[in-house]
Order: sequence, then structure tokens, then C-alpha cells
Amino acid sequence: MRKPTRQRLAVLTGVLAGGLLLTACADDSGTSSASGDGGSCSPEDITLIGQVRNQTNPYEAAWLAGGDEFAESVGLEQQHLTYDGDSQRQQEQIRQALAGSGMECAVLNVLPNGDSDTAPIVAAADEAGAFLVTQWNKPADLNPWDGYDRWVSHITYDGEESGYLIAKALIEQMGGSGGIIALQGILDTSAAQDRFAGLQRALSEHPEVELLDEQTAGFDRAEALNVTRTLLTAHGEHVGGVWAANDDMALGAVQALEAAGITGVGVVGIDAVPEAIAAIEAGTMTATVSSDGPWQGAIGLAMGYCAATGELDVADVANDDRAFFAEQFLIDQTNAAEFAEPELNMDDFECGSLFDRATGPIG
Amino acid sequence: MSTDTAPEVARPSEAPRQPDGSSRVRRELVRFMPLIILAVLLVLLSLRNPDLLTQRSLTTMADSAAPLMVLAVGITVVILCGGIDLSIGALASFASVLTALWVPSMSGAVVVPVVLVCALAGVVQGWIHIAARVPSFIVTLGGMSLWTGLALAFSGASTVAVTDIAALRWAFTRIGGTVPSALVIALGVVVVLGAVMRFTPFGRWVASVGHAEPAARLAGLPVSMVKIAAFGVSGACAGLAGVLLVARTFSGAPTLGESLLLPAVAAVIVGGTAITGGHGGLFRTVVGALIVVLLRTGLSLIGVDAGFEPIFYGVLIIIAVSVTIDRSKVAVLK
Amino acid sequence: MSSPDTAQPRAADAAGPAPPLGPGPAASGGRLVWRPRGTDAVQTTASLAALVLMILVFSVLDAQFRSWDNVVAVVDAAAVLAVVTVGLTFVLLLGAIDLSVEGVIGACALTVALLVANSRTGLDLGVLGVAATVALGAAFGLLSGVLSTRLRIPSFLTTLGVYAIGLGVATILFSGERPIVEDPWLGDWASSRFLGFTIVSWVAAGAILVGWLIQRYTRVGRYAYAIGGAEDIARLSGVPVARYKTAAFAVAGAFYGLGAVMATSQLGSGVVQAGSGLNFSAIAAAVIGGTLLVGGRGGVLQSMIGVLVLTVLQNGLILAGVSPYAQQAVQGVIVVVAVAAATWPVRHRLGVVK
Amino acid sequence: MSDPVLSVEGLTKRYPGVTALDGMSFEVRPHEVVGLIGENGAGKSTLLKSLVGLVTPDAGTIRVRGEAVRLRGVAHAGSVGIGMVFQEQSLVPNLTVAENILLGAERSAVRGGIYRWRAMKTLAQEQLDKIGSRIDPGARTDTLTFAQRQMVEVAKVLTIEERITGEPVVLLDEPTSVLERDEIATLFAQIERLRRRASVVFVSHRLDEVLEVSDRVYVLRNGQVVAEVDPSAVDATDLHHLLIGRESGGSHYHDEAQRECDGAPVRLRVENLSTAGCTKVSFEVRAGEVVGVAGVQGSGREDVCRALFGAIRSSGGRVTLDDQPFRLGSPRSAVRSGVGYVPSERRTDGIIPPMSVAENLSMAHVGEVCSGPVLQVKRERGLVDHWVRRLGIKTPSPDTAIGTLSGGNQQKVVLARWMIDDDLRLLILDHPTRGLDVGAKSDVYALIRDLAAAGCAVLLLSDTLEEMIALSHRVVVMKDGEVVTTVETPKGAKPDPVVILEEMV
Repeated sequence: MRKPTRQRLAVLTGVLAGGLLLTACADDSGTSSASGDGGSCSPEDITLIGQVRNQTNPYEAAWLAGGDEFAESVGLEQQHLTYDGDSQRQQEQIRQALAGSGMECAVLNVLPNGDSDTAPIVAAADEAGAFLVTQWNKPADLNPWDGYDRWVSHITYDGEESGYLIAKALIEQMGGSGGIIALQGILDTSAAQDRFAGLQRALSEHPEVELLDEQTAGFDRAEALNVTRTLLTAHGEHVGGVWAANDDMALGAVQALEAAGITGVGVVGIDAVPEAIAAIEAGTMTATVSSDGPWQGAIGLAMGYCAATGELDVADVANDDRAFFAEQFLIDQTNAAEFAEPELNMDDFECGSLFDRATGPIG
Repeated sequence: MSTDTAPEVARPSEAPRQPDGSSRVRRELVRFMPLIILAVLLVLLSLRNPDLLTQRSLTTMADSAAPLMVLAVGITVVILCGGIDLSIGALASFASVLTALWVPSMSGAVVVPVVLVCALAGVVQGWIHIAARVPSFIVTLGGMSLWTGLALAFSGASTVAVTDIAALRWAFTRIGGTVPSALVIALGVVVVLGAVMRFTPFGRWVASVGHAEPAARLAGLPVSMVKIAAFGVSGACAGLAGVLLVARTFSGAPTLGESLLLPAVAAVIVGGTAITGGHGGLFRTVVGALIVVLLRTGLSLIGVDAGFEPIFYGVLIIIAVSVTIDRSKVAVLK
Repeated sequence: MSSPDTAQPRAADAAGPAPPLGPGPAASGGRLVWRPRGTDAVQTTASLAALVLMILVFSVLDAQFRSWDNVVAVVDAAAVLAVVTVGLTFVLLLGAIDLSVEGVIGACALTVALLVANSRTGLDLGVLGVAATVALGAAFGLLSGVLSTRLRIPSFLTTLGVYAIGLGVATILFSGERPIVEDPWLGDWASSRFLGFTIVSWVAAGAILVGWLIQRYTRVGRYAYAIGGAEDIARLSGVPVARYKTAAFAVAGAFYGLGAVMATSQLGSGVVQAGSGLNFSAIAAAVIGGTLLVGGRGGVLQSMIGVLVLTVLQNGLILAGVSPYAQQAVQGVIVVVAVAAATWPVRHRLGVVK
Repeated sequence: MSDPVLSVEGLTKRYPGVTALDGMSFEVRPHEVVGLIGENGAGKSTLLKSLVGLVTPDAGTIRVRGEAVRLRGVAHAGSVGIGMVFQEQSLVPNLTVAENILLGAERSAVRGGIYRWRAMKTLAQEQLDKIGSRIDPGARTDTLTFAQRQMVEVAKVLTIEERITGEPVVLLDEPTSVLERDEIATLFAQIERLRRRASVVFVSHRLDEVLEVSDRVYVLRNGQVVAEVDPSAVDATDLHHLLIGRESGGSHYHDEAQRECDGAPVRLRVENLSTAGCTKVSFEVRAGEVVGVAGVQGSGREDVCRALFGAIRSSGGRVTLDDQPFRLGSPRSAVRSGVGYVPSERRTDGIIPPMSVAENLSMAHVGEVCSGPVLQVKRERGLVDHWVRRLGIKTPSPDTAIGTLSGGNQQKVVLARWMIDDDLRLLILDHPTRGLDVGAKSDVYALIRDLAAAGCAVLLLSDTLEEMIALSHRVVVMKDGEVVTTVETPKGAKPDPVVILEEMV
């Protein structure tokens, strides 16, 4: 028993070793350690790294695709890192990546797993001297202008505004009165909290709309399906609309409504994933908000690239542009078709127009 | 062949009295297999990305491995007793929240109460396991939910930032610019715990309970105490891991350490400790933790596509275990 | 693995001429290693009692809970977990464990979404696609089983590896774009109703029945009991243990595959995380019902009690307005209490609990 | 005379250091009941295991109906017509009787992997009918009594009848060792039935039974057949001499070493001890006294001993040790009070096989080799060396895994575990010589004598009355959970076992 097992193992190991070498994409970046004072990297020395949670949801997949497109436009390749929603793994990856050579010319476009993960990522990048752009999550008291000359910017979206926009769309569709159930995201994320605050602002403007119940479904489609099902039995025909903190949950709610045979209930979400846009076109969803994932994937790399090559002097960037809310778009049946096939406009990523989508400072 | 029925007969299947040369070599090989696997993986991965073999990269890896190592070393003690502790990830998260909440008032000394609280949490789980005779898998599965719930309640379901991070600087710095302090702490835990296991009867008791609990009980060993203590150690280690996590993320969060549970168990098994108890050791787990971290970070760094990465991880982990596991020491495979 | 030689390690010859005397080792209460007897029934009764008690409490607390609509909601919500737990039960009966559930379901969810009419591939295999998915699930189970028995690695780790592999396969199949299910037949599973319940619930009922039939009427099922009850004796009796262990894993995988199909029909598209949280829930459900981790105990129907306990608990806590995070803590406590309560009457006997 | 169904020629099996089978030859003819008797270590078990393929012999041939076979395992042995009823039962507890009977060989009860329960029950019932058992084939096996399970085993073995042409050979390994008198009678009746359709090999250490049931008896010693006897021509005493191969007698038990202890203080006083298996048991043991506890299956004597050690729960009673109240809590507290226990199941309850001799030896009194909490390896090494030498434990080194030693040496380590405690006050011996060969037994007896002479009180449960009487000062006889009488067994005036036997049943 033992011997054949060992032999089989040896073969397996061999095959695997070969496989590893093959599947690893062929970028043998001859990393000549660049003399890296802020912004003196020659373009070919720059390493572009995009890191998101995983490639198993359309939004983040689109993000990476956007990054790839930008990288291609400057003749580089983007290294993909995914950490499967695991904060520890995200930090391990970042530190390990930055432990390589030539990292003074690395550009990182990172989606931190949660607010708490931003600080260590910033610290690690700062220590390694890599150019960093973070998106979405950041604790309020940590800012790029506090002595970080290579943390170019933090981009996020006004979650309160997004929550408000879709709430308004929902209330409008309900005719200004009725009951709403809310599906919250993971409670300890600022995204979930801000978006819910937006819903509450909208509700305060419409006292005739009642919030029947709020439950968390953890940004998760399957969980949203179950929670919605339960809430539908609890509140029955009082439910006039479902407000969800992201599209995945909204789509779960749509399924629950369909399974319950209920029609005419509006459902809104955030993120503008293709399925949601399709649902809006089909009329099963009311509205969503787009942050433009491909743009996010590209803009972070573009900012870092411009800073690394020296075309953008980070010290000259106004504080308002180093941590800003980016423009977001409400998508409803009227404009859904336009967003069905998002396309990058490469002009957006010229070093001079990097901050065009900034709508204002965070706060 | 049981010796009962053939007096003065050695069990042929077990280690012969005078091991001949080749079998001794094989046994030594099995013993050092985890280290060999680590080296082989390192070399393989560095073929793709030579940067992995630099001193900076290696110390970074060791640094990343430190919290996992501490967690895994703790659960090793429980596994050696023949139990399992699924609560360590949740407990580490709970510890991170406590740490973040208590740093303002206690500064760096926070590690003491946090570790104590977590040790106590472990002891409580161990006690329930013993007193109610509920399998440890279930007790700690319940614990996993409970500690997460408590962490959420204590933190108000949000991230608790540590403003005075200097207080925890000691847990995340480089001694002399190169040696990660977290690694020193982790190895310190291993050395201290290892010394306790080696130089006091505790280690033997743990192994006895893991190998043959009825025999240990009938020899008058404090079986219940040993098991409870093992859960206490596991809890304490989870607490310390929580502190280490806070030091490197600058905040505590109710789900911070959750994702480290399965890698920690994998580290223990990859290190060659028998999941059925009795056979194994702490140093093996240290090597196991390094292997796991290498796979966790190394695969994406050499550019393995996101889809293939978990596949390689799964396959490599299975291969690693199939080589490191000492089948002669494992009676039943479940 | 114990060799046949050690199959009867406790043989204890008593030698020498003597009049009849001397109780043997397996005499009543003689053996110090306690083998529970009749605790299956105790456990089943206890978990049934827990279920009834819970239903009573929630019924008093909340009128909504008592409504027929809610009964339907509970059953519909339990469907996927039930099917997955049926599968897992076979692995637990062996005395093994399976941590691959979420990975296998992820891969199968994507597979079925890509095989039936969908937004990405031109395929429209319908029933065939579902069958292929179930087969894929079985293949994953087969992989777990083969790795466990042939490489002789604990199932704890092989299934952890297979979990990762499943996740990888799912990610590759996903490749950036979620396949939306456009097959009306599969879509109907989640939305059409028959006698008040969704088709998914009926599929689950059918799966439970099939599971029970497999457990009761096939070699795979009965040998799973034999292997879990006393693996060495089974081997001694000429049972090809490795083969039937592997088969039990494969059966389990097939049920995960079916669970993935059901989840996909409910979710309306192929979702990699379709199985998230199901693994530990299924283990907890099985154990609460009386399918203990030691193997050879409990069964499909007992596990279903556990599924209902968990589902009713979740449903009831939401209706009762308990905060979502307290729900998590309460669930953990309930699991421990349910198992402790069931073994309480016999807890004083000496025995090894791991 | 017909041709033998089974014949064994020159069967040899060597293990490192010992020859278990040394050119053994014998044969079994159709419809014959052949008795096999032998001391422990005579090779009975190795022989039986060779016959069902669990042990591969080094030399010699096994012929079934004249054809040489190489057996690969129990299932294979069954397919050529040899089945064995294991002493340690080989039934899966959580399956039904019917499934157990047909396990691995379901034939028409399983078609294409599908169970046909009715057919299965019918088939199982057929097997049960063969031996006239009225056990319900649908019952779960763990709900049966031990004796019933033994019947199921027999029925299970008989299934090989259907699988072969011709008649099977059924090996019965110590089938009576755990049966009550009336159950034994039933079994014998069934052996009579059995012989009509099979040949039977009956292995037992109870000479009278072997004589009663067998047509021919082989006496085994040192791996060889030393005699073939006709049961009608010999009595138990003759057999006994053949068996031992020398005059049995006092020296074996070291009678001369038995010390008087009449004046010694009472060490252990048990008053009205009750457990699940015994009620209101009272007796005393003096320092230096060896007290045997006799009783049949179910007499509750195991319960008494285990309750005294805290291994099972007691429901009432008062126990004093040297006139101090002694709380029956856990083995741990018992050990701390100076009580030791040598379990009957050595491999599972006595030793920890993968751990070293040294660790196994010092485990109960590890304080002896510690300074504070710190292990003193040197001191332990010295202590272990001392005891290894003193008890003549044969081990390559103290670091050797104890599981690789022979049973006798393992048992010596277990005894040494308690003897290193200078303050050992009471030692409970639960079948201490089970599975040991003659030499090892004698060594153990000497150790028990030494212990008693040193003033330790000893409570002894024994496999044989003879052994118990020889070693004890007094024998407490139990029946149905109660003490029925106490028999004095002083040196030089040992009573006949029959005296005690009559009280037991």
C-alpha cells in the first residue's frame, strides 16, 4: 500500500509543479530595482496590482476587468490579487507582495475588506514606498494627507446618498405611501450603516411610508431570500416595497417575491450588477445605483501610475481630491439600457482628468 | 495479532525492536517531512517568483504566519487530547474587540486581561464538554456562535479602532529592523508551552488522554483537568492571537479572526499531528502554519489565476498531508 | 487503519483448568468503555421534544408564527438545508466528517446554471443538466471518498481540500459573469406551488424519501451503519469497507448537487456562494437530530428533526424581533443545550467523549 | 473412517523471540466435535487465527477436504468452508440481527445493491432455526444479552453452509467463558445439532466441558500437539497433567511466601456498598492480606472493585481506609489515597500502547519523579531502571513503546506503576493474569506475594478459582450482587474449589 501511494504522490507532485509553472501567467517582470523617489519611475518598471475580495461576483470581476483594460492601455499587466473576503489574507497578501523587490514603483488599487483593514494596508504600503489608492472602506480619522506621500487618494461613494436615491425611487414607485421592509448589509461596515441612514432620511421626508421591519442579510443573496420569505409571511400584503443595501440582496428579494407569487412590489438595490440592470429592464426591480466598477478598477491604477511616473505630483493634489466621493448614477427603467454594456472611456484616465468624477470631500 | 493471545510476541505491525537502517531512515524522513514539504514548496514557488526567497520576503511571511501560528499551537493541545476547538477564530475576534476597547485604559498591559478572559472562555467550554459530556465539536461549534454574538454586542457590531496604537507597537514591529516581534512572540509561546509539555507531566498527560483515555483515567490521571486545561490553553492562545491581530490591523472587529479557524486546523494536520489525538507536537504545527501561510499568500503572488488558486491550495494541502501524516501512529481514520 | 489482526484486540484468554467462573469482558457493565444502548431513542425523543417546545413557545409569542403561511415559509426555507443534511448524514453515519459542502454546492450551482437555458452559454439541457449537476456533486463526493480511503488521510482534511477545489471550479465557471437561469422549468421549482408548497419543497421531500430508501434498502446505506458502528468487524465480515465508504461520500455529494440545483432555482442565477453557511448548519442539524459524530447512530429522518429545529428557530427569532446578532448567539447555545439535554440521562456512565 | 474435512500439517508460526506454532498437525473429520485445549501460550489462538486467515503461517499446510489452501482473511476462509465464532464478539451493535448474520454475504437478500428485508429476515430466520434459536431477526443487536449474541454469532457462522458444497467447519473459540450454566447447556445442545450439518472445533480452557462435548481432544503445548485423547478414557485430572506438562502444585503459586496477617490492622472496611450491580456489600481487608472475590457472571464482583476505585458510580455505603473515611469519587482521588487498580482489559484500559515503558510506568505516581512541577528525567530513568531490573521486565530500553512488549511484560509494567508508591495501601487486581503465559503468571503471583508481605492490602478478582484460592487469605463469595459467605483459605489448608463453587451458583 505504502509504495504505490508514495509513487502516485510523486507523480501528482510533479504534475502539479508543472501546472503551477504553466498556469502562472507569463509576466517575468525583470524587476530592475528602480530608484524610486516619488514619481521618477520609468513606465516599464511599474508594477500594477489590483486587489479585490474575489472574482466570484460580477461587480468585482468588472472592477478587475477595468483595471486590465487600463493596464493594457499603458502597455503593462495588472496583477490580480483576491482574498476571498478574508481580512487576514488580504493583509498577508499585501505585505507579501510588498516584500518583493522594486516595490517603490508598485501601484496598488485596493478594495479593503472593511474599514479596519485600511490602516494596516496603508501602513504596509507606506513602509514599502508603494503608490496606493484605496476605495470604499476607510475609517473617518485616517486620511491620505496626514503625512502619506504615496497614498494618492481614497475614493468612495456617498452611501447615505445612494441609500437615499434608491429609497426615493422606491417611494415614488409606491406612489408615496405604504410599507417597506429593509434588508441591511453586514452591520459592522460603514457602507451598510450609511446606506441605511439614507433610507431613514428618505423616510423622514415621507411620513406616510412605514418601515415595517429591518433585518440583516449580510449582503448575501441566499440569506436575503430566506429573510425576505420570513418577513413576507410576517407582514403579508402590507409590504409595498423592499429596500436592499445591495443588488445581490435585492435580487434575492425578487426571487422570494416571485416564489411567494407576489407582484407589484418594488425592489431597489445598489451596485448596478448586470443582473440587476437586466431585472430593471424587465421590470422586476425598480432602481439601483451604479458606482461604475470598471471605472473604479481603472482609476485607482491610473492615479498611481500618474503619480509614479511623476505626471501627477501627489503633494499638489488638494485634500478634497485625496479623499472624495465619486459620482454615482441612479439607474431605473428609463436609463437601464445605457448601463447594460458599460464601456470605459480612456480619456477619463488621462493624468489631467483623474479627479473629474469627484463630487466633493468625504464628510 | 494481539499480544494477549500470543505471549512474548511483539506486534509485528509495530516498530520492530532493532530497526534496520532503511526503516529508521524512513521514520526520520516522516518526522521531518513537514520541513521538507515547506522547503520544496518554497523552492517551487520561488521558481516562478524569485522574490519569494529574499530575506525580506521570508521574514514577512513568518510575520504573517505569527497569529495563525499562535492559534494553531493552542488548538494543537486540544487536538492532542483527542478533541477539537472550533471556537478559536471567533474567540480571537472577541479578543480583538476586548483589546481595542481596553487599550485606552490599560495601554499595552491589555494583553494580560484579554488572554485571561479568553483562557476562561476556553475553560468554560472545556468544563461544559466534560460536565455535560457533549462532544467538543459541538460545544465549540456553539461557542463559535456565542463568542461572535458577544463580540458583536460588545463592539456595537462595528469596528473598534485603536487610536493609541503605540501601546501595541511591541506586537507588530521589527526587532533590529529585521526580526518580526510577532514571530518572536509566537515562538516564545511555542517554547514556553513546549517546555511545559516537555518538562512537566502535562505533556504526557495530554498524550495519554489522546492515545487512550480509559487507560489514562484508570491510572488516576487528572483526565478532566487535563482536557479543561487544554481548552484553557487553546482559549489563551486565541486571546493572544487576537491581540496580535489588533496590533497589525490597528483595530478590533467582531469578525476579525473568524477566517483563521480552518487554516489553523489545516496547519495542525499538515504539521503531522494526528487529528485523532495523542501523536504530534507543537513544533510540527509551527512548520504547518508556515506551509499554510505560504500557500495562502504565495499562490496568488506567483500569479496563479484566482480560479485556480483554491484548487491548487486544496490539492497541495492534501498532498502535503498525505506525505506528512504518520500513518503508523493513527489507529482509525475517520 | 487497523489491520484485521487487531480487529479483536480485547481477546482475553483465560487459561488454566477451572470450574465455570469469571465474567467476560463484555458482560453487563463489565466493559469500562461504555457503549450507549438505546440512546438513539432518547436522543430522538429529546430533539422532537425540543422542536415541539420551540414551536409552542414561538406560537405563544407571535401570532404570525402560527399562521399557515408561516408553516409554508418554514418548510420552503428548510428545503435546501434538508437536502444537504440528508447527504451529510451518510458521511456522519460512517463516523467521518464532510467540510466540502459549500465548495461542492458552489461548483454545482454554477454548473447547473450554465447547463440549463441561461444568459451565458447557449445550452438548454433542462432535466439533463440537472442530472449532470447531481452527477458532478457525486463526483466531488467520490473524490473526497477516494482521497480519504486510498491516501488514508482523515476526512476532516480531505474534505477541506475538496472544499477549496470546489470553490476554485466555481470561480473558474463563473469567470466574471453570473449566469442567469432562463429555463422556465427550473425557475418554476422556486415559484410554482403544488398544494401550497413550492416545487422545491416537494423535491426536498422526494430527496428525503430517496435518502431514507438508500439508508434503509441499499448496501451503501446499511454498510454505512455497519462501518460507523464497528468498522473492524465490518471488515472482518468481508465488507469492502473502503469501497462503501467512498460510495457513501458519493451519495452525499449527489445530494449536495441536488441542493445546489434547488438553491440555484431559488436564487435565479448561478451563485458561487450559494452554499454559504450551509456546512456547519447541516452538521449542527444532523447532530441535534441524533446523527452523532461518532458514526452509526441516527439517520436521515432523525437529521430532519434537527433541520426543522434550526429552521423554526431562525424563523421564530426573526418573527419575534430578536436582534440578528443575538440570533447567532442563541443558535449556538441551543445546539449545545439540545445535545447536552439528550445525553444528560446517561452522562454519568464512564465513556470517552471526544 | 471418512476423510478429514480439515487437516493441518506442520503448521509453524514464529514471532520475534517466540515460536507460537511449532509444526502443529491435527485433523477434523466430518460431523465430529474436536476439542482443543491448552494453556495460554500453547498456540490455540494463533492456530485459530491461521485457520481463518488472520495470521499467515510461516510453514505448513492447511487442507480443506484434501485441498491445500492459503487463507487470505475471514471472508475467504468462509468461502472455503471455515467459520469462526469469535470469543470477542464480532457483531455490529447498531445493526439488526438479520443484517449481522448475513453481513458481507447477503446472497438473495440483496439484489443489485437493494435490500429485500423480507428475504433477509427469512434467510436469517433459517440460520437461527438451524440452531433452534428464537431470537427475533429484526431486533437490534445491542438490545440482546451476551448469550443471545453468542447464538447470533453461531447462526452467522452457519451461513457458510450455503456458500460451499459440502459441510463447513465451525471453530468455537472459548464459547462458554461468559455464559451462565443453563446457557452453556443450551449451547451444548446446539453443538449436538450442529454436528449433524458441520464439523466443530471446540476450544476451551474448561476441561470438564471439553470432555463432555468432544469426540476427540487434542492437547496443545508450546505450539505442538502433545496428545490426542479419547474423552471417554480420561478424566479432568489426567488432562490437567498433560496440559501443564509437569506436576502442578504449590511452587507455581509461591505458597511458601504467603504470610499470616491475622494480627494486622484492618486496612479497608466496606460497609453496605451499593452500585447498579451490587447491593449492600460489606467486607474487610487487613493490611498484608490478599482477599479474593469470587462470583459468577452477574454476581456484581466487578462492580464492587470498580466502585472502590471510583471507576463506576456507587449509590451508597461507607468505606474506610485505615479507619479514615474514604470517599468514592474518581480514580484520581482513589490513587491519591494510596489505592491502585490493575484493569482486566490491559490493552485498552491498562497501558497506553504507543507511549514508552518509562512513561507508562511512572504515570500514576509521576510526583515521584518530579521536583515541584518539573519532571526529573534522570531520576525517572533511575527509578524505571530499578523496577525494570527488579521485576525482570524484558524491554530493549525504557523508551521503547510499551505496545511492542509481550503481554506479561506489559502487565509487569502496570504492576510496577503501583508498586513504585511506597505508601500503596490497597491494590485492586482485576484479572491480573488474563492472557499471560505460565511463566509470566508465576512472576505475577510472586509480585502479589511480595506486595502483601510488604503490608499492602490486595483485593483480587481471578479467572480461575484455583488461582484465587492459592493466592488469597480469604475469599469473599458473591452472588446476585450480594455477599453470600466468606471462606478462609489459609496457607496449608486451602479448601477445594468445589466448596466455593457451590456457594457461587
